Amino acid sequence: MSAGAAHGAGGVARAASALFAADLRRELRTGEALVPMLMFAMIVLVVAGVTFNLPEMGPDDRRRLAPGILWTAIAFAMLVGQARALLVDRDEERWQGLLLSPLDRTALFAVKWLEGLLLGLAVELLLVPLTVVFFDLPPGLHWGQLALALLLGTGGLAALGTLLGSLTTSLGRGEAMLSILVLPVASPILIAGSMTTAKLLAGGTLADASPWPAVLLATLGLNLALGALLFESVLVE
Amino acid sequence: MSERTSSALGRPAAIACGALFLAGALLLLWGAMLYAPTEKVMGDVQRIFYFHVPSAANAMLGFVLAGVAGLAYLATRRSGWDEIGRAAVETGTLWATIVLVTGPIWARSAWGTWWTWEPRLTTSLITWLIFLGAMLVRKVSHNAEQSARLASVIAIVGVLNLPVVYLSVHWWRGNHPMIFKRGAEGALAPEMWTAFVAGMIGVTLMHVALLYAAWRTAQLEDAVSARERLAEHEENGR
Amino acid sequence: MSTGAGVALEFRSTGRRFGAVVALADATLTVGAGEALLILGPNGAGKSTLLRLAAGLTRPTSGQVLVDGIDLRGTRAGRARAAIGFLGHRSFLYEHLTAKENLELYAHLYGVAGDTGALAERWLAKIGMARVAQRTVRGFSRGMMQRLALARALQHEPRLVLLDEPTTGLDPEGRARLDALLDEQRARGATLAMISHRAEAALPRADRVLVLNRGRIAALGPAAERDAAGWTALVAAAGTAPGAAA
Amino acid sequence: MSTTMMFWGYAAGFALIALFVGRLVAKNASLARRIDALQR
Repeated sequence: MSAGAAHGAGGVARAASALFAADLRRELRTGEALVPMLMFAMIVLVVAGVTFNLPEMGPDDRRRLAPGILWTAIAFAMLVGQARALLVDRDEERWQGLLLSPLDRTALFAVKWLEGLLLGLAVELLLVPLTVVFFDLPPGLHWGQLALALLLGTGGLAALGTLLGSLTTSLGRGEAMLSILVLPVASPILIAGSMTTAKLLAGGTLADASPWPAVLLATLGLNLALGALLFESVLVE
Repeated sequence: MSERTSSALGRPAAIACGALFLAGALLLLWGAMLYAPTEKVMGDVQRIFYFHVPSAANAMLGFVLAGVAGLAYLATRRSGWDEIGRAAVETGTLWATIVLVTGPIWARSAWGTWWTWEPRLTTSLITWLIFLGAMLVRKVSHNAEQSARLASVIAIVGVLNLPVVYLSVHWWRGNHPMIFKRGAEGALAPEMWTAFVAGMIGVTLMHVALLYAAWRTAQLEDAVSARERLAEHEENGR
Repeated sequence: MSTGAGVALEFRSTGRRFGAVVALADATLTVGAGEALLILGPNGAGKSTLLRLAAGLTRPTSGQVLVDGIDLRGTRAGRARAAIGFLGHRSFLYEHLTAKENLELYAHLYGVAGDTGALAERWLAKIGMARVAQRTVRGFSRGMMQRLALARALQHEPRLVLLDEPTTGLDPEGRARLDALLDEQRARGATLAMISHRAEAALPRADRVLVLNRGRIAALGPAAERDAAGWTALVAAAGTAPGAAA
Repeated sequence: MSTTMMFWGYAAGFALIALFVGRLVAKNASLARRIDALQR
């Protein structure tokens, strides 16, 4: 009942969507986060293909390897993209302007999280088909369920990336520091994501992958809650 | 601040700390080396258990304390809480390191391999990495207030994610038969239980002594840098 | 108690330490609605910290800061922040958005009702930047950024206007526009708290003067008490006095 | 073998503790130096 206070109920949404639109416009004009993310994700796939010697591999081995490589590519691309996006916010000293405004800090976190999530999903739109092609996976998958699993896992990564990314950028350090802080904490997401994806790539369903989809959901909820609660502490001195 | 001797502890406290540490160490070694019987299958290496497991418990204790201190710091912004948090992350990391070193030594002897992706070891490794991050954040910032704030956030995020890390690693490895059940665990001999409890108390006493010393050092560190900043300030004012 | 309707900004034994360094020690201060306060002090006296505390950009380590009677750390802080217009050392502008887009974004963030586009255009004309409304902020000069930041801080008609060295980067024409804007803010009844190192220029628009030194209030009195040279001398004296504070 | 490994386990653990204590002592010594410098 206190949220936003200065805004009416619709006012918070209007302010948040104005911020979202401004960030989107910036991204469309510069491509500063998405372009390096796409490049990075593709490079991870190619490097994996070369180092694991994919052409020599049988279909079973390829299928076993694919989920891990997919999630490695997702995780690192997210780190690169969020570090970029949040670093620009810092360089232009915009955090302060946003904190100054009456916009509720939880709403601020929500907007930045949503942006991270959408960046991740945009990368996956390219990355998943590419993985299927590179790893020569059978196309008969539950695509909708795969999309849901990716959404949950990417959402959890985006929540950690938003909270800890705003922290590393306030230190003036970029991707390396963010990786060090995010990846260990994100290990449940990476385990659950790979396990779920493995089942789905083998033609199974989310139910077959139990309990991993539940872990994805739980980590998403936990990290969103932590982000919303701690975001102000990271940003306000 | 009143005049302090050129040590964080002062002589009486240093002696008390040393005595506490020594008592803890002796209790641990007595239980593990003298009192406990030799385990039939694994032999003497099983005695690492009396050191390894209490170390893991104390690592967790340190990290939970760091998380609580972090929350308190963020709420009050009083550097006293940060001093506790700083000390607790340091000792927690020490015990976690010991877990990671003694674990493989045991594994090498008992199972013939240095590393297994055994759930408890894997969890310890991940935990250790999380809290190294919390220490690293401090090294990176030159602004004491900022590093305190950020280290608090990492400690909280780390501690609250630990249960999920623990559960998921266990489920991940859960389908495999684990050798970690030392014999039938319920059938731990009574002498072994006594030695285990002695180890638990001993390591905790050692931890308390180290934690106190690290805490006082952190306090002294803050006090000294405050006076240095003040002196600097006065020099500039002139 | 002391928080009547007439108080726009109140510090209740507010202190702020950064680690071990005391930036502001136990400040108690009320600024009445419609009043104009000029803040003076040597470098490192805590002026910017005081203003940032008032804007909610820095949290106090002790005491409270109230704006319109609302604690900036409380659950209704959003309502208080809506009443504040703050101009600091940085512009807080989006480099890749145009001047007009920047103003519209901030208008939305502050929940300004009505046509934000028309509002932005009106303000761009006011600061003499109507011509560059559609240009992205990237590449603007320091003075242009400062003008735009000023519009960003004032367009939502804040009841409490906080300005940290607002003349920075402004040319004579920009300073004239700033003076006009300040008069306009006062005319509509806004409360003003302003840091300035140019006492002689800022003094005519101030009701009271606050002198800070080493995080403490060294003097607080009616602006008319001294002339500009007198206040400047007081600041200089505070800067050299051996820590009466410590 | 088993006994040697046990020895190394305890030795490594206590070596780590010694390292920690050593670092703490060194830090205290350096803090003491800084205090002395301040008082001069």
